[in-house]
Amino acid sequence: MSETRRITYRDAIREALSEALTKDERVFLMGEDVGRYGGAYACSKGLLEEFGEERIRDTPLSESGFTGAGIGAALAGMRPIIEVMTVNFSLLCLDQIVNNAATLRHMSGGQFSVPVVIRMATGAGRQLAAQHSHSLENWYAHVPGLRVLAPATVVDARGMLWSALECPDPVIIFEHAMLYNEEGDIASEGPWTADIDHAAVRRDGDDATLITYGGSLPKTLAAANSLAEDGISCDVIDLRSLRPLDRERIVASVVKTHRAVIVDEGWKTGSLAGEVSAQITESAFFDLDAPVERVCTAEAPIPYAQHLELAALPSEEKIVAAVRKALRI
Amino acid sequence: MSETRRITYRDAIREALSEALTKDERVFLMGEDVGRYGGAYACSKGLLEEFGEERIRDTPLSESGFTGAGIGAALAGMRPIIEVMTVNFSLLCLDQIVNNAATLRHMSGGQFSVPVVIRMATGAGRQLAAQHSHSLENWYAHVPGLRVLAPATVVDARGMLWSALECPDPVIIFEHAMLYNEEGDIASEGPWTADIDHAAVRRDGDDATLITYGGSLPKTLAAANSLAEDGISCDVIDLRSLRPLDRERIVASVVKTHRAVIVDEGWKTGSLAGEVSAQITESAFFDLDAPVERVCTAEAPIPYAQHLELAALPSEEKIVAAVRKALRI
Amino acid sequence: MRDQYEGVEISAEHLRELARQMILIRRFEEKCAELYSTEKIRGFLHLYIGEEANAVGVMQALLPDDRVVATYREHGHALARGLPATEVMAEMYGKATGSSRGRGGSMHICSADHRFYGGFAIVGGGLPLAVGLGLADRMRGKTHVTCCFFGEGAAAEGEFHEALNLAALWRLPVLFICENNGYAMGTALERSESETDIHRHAESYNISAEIVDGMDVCAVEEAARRAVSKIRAGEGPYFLENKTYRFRAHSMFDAELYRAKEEVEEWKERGPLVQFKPCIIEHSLLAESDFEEIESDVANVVEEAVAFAEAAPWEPVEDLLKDVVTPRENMA
Amino acid sequence: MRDQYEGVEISAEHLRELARQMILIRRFEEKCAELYSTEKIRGFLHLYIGEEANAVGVMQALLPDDRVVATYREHGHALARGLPATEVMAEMYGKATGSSRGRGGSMHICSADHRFYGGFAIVGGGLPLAVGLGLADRMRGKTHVTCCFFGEGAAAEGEFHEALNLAALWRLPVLFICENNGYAMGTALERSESETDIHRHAESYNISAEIVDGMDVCAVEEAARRAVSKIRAGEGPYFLENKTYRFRAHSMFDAELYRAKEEVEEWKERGPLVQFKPCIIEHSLLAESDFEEIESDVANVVEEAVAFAEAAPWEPVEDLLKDVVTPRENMA
Ligand SMILES: Cc1ncc(C[n+]2csc(CCOP(=O)(O)OP(=O)(O)O)c2C)c(N)n1
Ligand SMILES: Cc1ncc(C[n+]2csc(CCOP(=O)(O)OP(=O)(O)O)c2C)c(N)n1
Ligand SMILES: [Mg+2]
Ligand SMILES: [Mg+2]
Repeated sequence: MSETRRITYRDAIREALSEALTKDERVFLMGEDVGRYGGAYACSKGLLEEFGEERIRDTPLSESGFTGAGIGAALAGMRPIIEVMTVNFSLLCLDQIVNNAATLRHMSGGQFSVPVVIRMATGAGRQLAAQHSHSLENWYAHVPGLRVLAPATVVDARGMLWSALECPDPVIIFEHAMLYNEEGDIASEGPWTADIDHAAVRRDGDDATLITYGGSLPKTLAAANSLAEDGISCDVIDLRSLRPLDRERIVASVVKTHRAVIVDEGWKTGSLAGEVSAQITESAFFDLDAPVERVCTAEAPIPYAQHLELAALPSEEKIVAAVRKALRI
Repeated sequence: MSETRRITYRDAIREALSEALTKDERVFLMGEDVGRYGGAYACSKGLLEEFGEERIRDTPLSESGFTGAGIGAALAGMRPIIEVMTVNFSLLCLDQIVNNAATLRHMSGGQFSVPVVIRMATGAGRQLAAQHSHSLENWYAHVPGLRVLAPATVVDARGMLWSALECPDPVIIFEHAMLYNEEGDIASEGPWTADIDHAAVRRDGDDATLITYGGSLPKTLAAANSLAEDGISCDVIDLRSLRPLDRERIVASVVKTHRAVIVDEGWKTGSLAGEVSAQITESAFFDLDAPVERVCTAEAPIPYAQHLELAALPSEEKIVAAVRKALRI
Repeated sequence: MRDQYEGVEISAEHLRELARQMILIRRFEEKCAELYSTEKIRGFLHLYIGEEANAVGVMQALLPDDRVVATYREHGHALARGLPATEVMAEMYGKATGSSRGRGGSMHICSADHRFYGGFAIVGGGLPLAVGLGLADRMRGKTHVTCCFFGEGAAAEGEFHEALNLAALWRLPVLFICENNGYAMGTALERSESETDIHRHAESYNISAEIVDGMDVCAVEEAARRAVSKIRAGEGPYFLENKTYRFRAHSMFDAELYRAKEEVEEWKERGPLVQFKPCIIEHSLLAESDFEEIESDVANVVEEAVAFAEAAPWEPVEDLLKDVVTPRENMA
Repeated sequence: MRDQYEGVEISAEHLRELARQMILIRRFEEKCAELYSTEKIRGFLHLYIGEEANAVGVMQALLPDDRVVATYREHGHALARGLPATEVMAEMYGKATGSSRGRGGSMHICSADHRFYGGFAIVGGGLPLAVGLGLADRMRGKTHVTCCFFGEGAAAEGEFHEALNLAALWRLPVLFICENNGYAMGTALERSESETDIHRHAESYNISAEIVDGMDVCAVEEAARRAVSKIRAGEGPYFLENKTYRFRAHSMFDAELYRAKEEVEEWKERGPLVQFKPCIIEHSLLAESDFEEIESDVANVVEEAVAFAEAAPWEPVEDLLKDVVTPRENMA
């Protein structure tokens, strides 16, 4: 057995950034407050001192400007990592991401490629209210030309960045803000890359399939644990890649368990959970013993007050209830 | 029987704009080239002469600026109609729509309301290539706080605008660019309002339910016609309101026909079709005799060349094939 | 502090009121910081401490029907605009009697009664909206002024540019107030703007603009009165760049690695009360005892606010979906 | 036309080349308009006719490794940059041998070989990207220049503001060329900008800026050479505001209700060839016969381009999903 060490999700990202900057001189990190401030979520603390201000590049508040600049720099052969502080602010740079980054390869007949990695924090749970709590993963997962990743574990946080940088296409990485303090074990020695093409089975079971990603994985695993105590065993699938989706692995599990519950922090209507449900119906309809259930966020702007925010979001209890419903028990 | 007259979808919108401007002095139209140019799709031709430049307000190219200004004006008691030339450019004003218009009522504890109507052309089909052919309806349908409408007929184009203006909340109206030249009969005399709360059954049948909206309705009806010639009769449901969805009417039809095909010009992954499929599974699973099928756009930026664009989009043939697949014939 | 301010009433009563408001904001926020550490207040908390003269000075120039748009750093603006400290504090607690029913928290305080449209937490996002408020007033022939506060960091955002152009093009009654405290989170102005004189941008849209000492409440009031009277006279938008400084961290998560302690100390010596108090005492307009009285009044107000917030009810969970959109009677 | 141009080679050979390029663009586009009416070309078609001096003049100053970013009105830029007329025409037809394999059409002509990053059809959307190209070059110590064309309508967009600030702040090697043709679709500049001298905005970011007569190809070349040499010397971005005019409608759907026929006629009298031809004939640099020769060469080039496009194959439908993203070998 190889040795491991315990670090936080935040540290995993910082290490991954540092490694990428060391390994490939084309890599640089650009975004608001990534340098002197150390990153809004402290993911880049210390990197300015190590790599200098050319490569740890603080930007003005101008999401479209610096994201577009990252796309342009990628087009010219660099490997920029853009940090959009949170998905909430990414509404200001969607034009660059969707109309430029995602189209250029196809639209140019394959002449150009845009090897940019765009990281952003996502999700609710910290009482930041309606303008700072979005989960818009499905917006991005909808767009051909992008790859969309959601590291849910410390190991994936450590490995996905480099794997993303190896992609010649634009990759969006969603880091759930509630995960930064999570701890996990990673191999003491590299290489730390992650499989970004396949979903991962985080727990094995026979009675139902739980499908989730990102910040909802801990809740989902907790629900699976609590169900296990009652003798209900669940497969827990962590999607990891939100675009493309690993339909095969999802379907294989549902074919085994005959029941599926999807946990997704997006608002229910129009969510990624809806897409996964549709794919299950398309590919495993005759294997299903019960309707696919979804545990998503209530259809309201996220309120500040803690009890209301919690009521709006997926929770262990709601997941347990949905599994019980799927099992008709 | 009341008298009718035949007009185009474009004229229906122009009449509706003119009527609204006449009936309510708080109404004004604002957007790029709505005045002197007469609207990119000529929907406001002649209105400048009739209502003057204060109320038919040409704006600079600044989607976030003038959409935000419309939201502010609504907040202060006006009833602005914002024309964002096409959904493609709305990527530049999503911050205003999602973070401001959609949140303000809830976030203020009900103190404020934002009675703004935002119209935009949507869809492909005119060989405008990757940056001018988006169908992002599901992005908007995902957002609590918005109402989202998609008039698919001349009657709805004539009636929905006023109904939208009567809403105290932000309403997005998607006008499919391929519909502007469509003709239809409307009542010679008003009132021309439209039911914006319910889906419409555009054709009755027993063998399968076809669900669609906006620019895909004509193709879907054509497919239903062609299937009818082979003795296959379909319910055709026009969603009309994309948020909220009329789950009841969808489910009632599927309970009757036991088979459903959704036609949606959005890219398949993460589409509104996925959401509708998920809702059908949730509410009518045990009534389904076959997996729900989706006919959507291929997962690529829309290419310019006509044969490729057509290959990417839903078509009568693809719809017919999907229905046959659902019927296993 | 200067000796003369055009258009500013240099009466004991008025100066007392200015002092009271600034001290209220200061003590209210100090209390908030304390409550944050005991987790009564959560989420993001951005303190205005050091910048009080700006909100207080500007609000003097406004009438009740004027409109205010602010940022996430808006406790000061809300209090200076006259929102009851009780409701603001209840909002910080997330209580149902808070100014936004507890749904907004520190970043989204608002009050329709005070035409206070709230704190906007997307940097730059309030500007287009303020332009729209002004547009509505202009279209209806009203003489209200919309007053839009934002930080110098917002000046790099595209929405700043679009909003200023619209306001200037249509000559709208909007007062733009850039609270230039030198930093956007940890980014110093000179690291984010190729032109650090923000008002020069305003001028490039042909908007009248001036620099104001944002640490001098009377100077702010004077500039705001001048600006508001021009706007009300129909001369179009006006732009104030108030040079100021925040004494505290950006938010409660900020380790302040990006600026020197000495710089903070230097600015503190120019603090809005540090200047103000000795000057008006020296001019015998107010006495030390007046300040003691104010402090004790303010302490009561803050204490009451906390008591009110503590005792206030939570919004029932069942109301989570209330007011997302308006219910429609004719729905199936 | 002036008599002297600093840095512009006034040789018969060079002037002939300028004339040839402008005439090629003109005839090529006239052909396109014709082909549009027979539906060989579809989608949007935005003609550059009248503005030829801008693309032709600027491209003279660029080296092969420099980079070009253009808008949807980019046939002229593509041809002036040296893309073969055959491939550009095939692109207009949507054929597989088109410059973007037929996927881009008129609005998205591009060529990696020519470092021509294409037409960008979202107004303003090319600017941040151009900044990024420049950033990459600067970070790697290259002396390439990125040349970014856009219309005056783009100057109202937020992306314009953000891009100019970044370029200035980081002193990037970007040449911004505002092709100010007075209209954005049907909206006259004075109806969309509070400051109609666009270069004044550029100056407000401390970017060196100048106004250029965009109807005089030598004046454009002169300004572009001056700008490019400063940029290459590391002096940061440069901004040219070229005053020009489009003689045709905005696109093929435009009824041109928004401008007077007389205005169009007046500008036509200042057309880039109208000025150029008599002047250089008068100076005996070229003769009428040279122009006849150019016309006949150009006619051949256009004819060949059409023949090439007509004969070209379509991309197979099976390739629709090719190059959306790169295939990954290790996928299941
Ligand atoms: C569009 C956007 N980007 C980033 C943020 C994160 N953020 C919050 S406040 C802030 C700094 C703003 O600085 P400034 O405008 O100067 O206001 P100040 O905080 O100094 O009052 C940043 C980057 C945000 N809220 N919105
Ligand atoms: C963001 C955006 N908004 C609107 C449009 C529609 N549109 C296309 S060209 C154009 C006018 C642009 O004018 P200008 O920048 O002056 O360039 P010109 O066409 O005059 O060359 C408009 C409004 C667009 N393509 N992108
Ligand atoms: Mg600041
Ligand atoms: Mg123009």
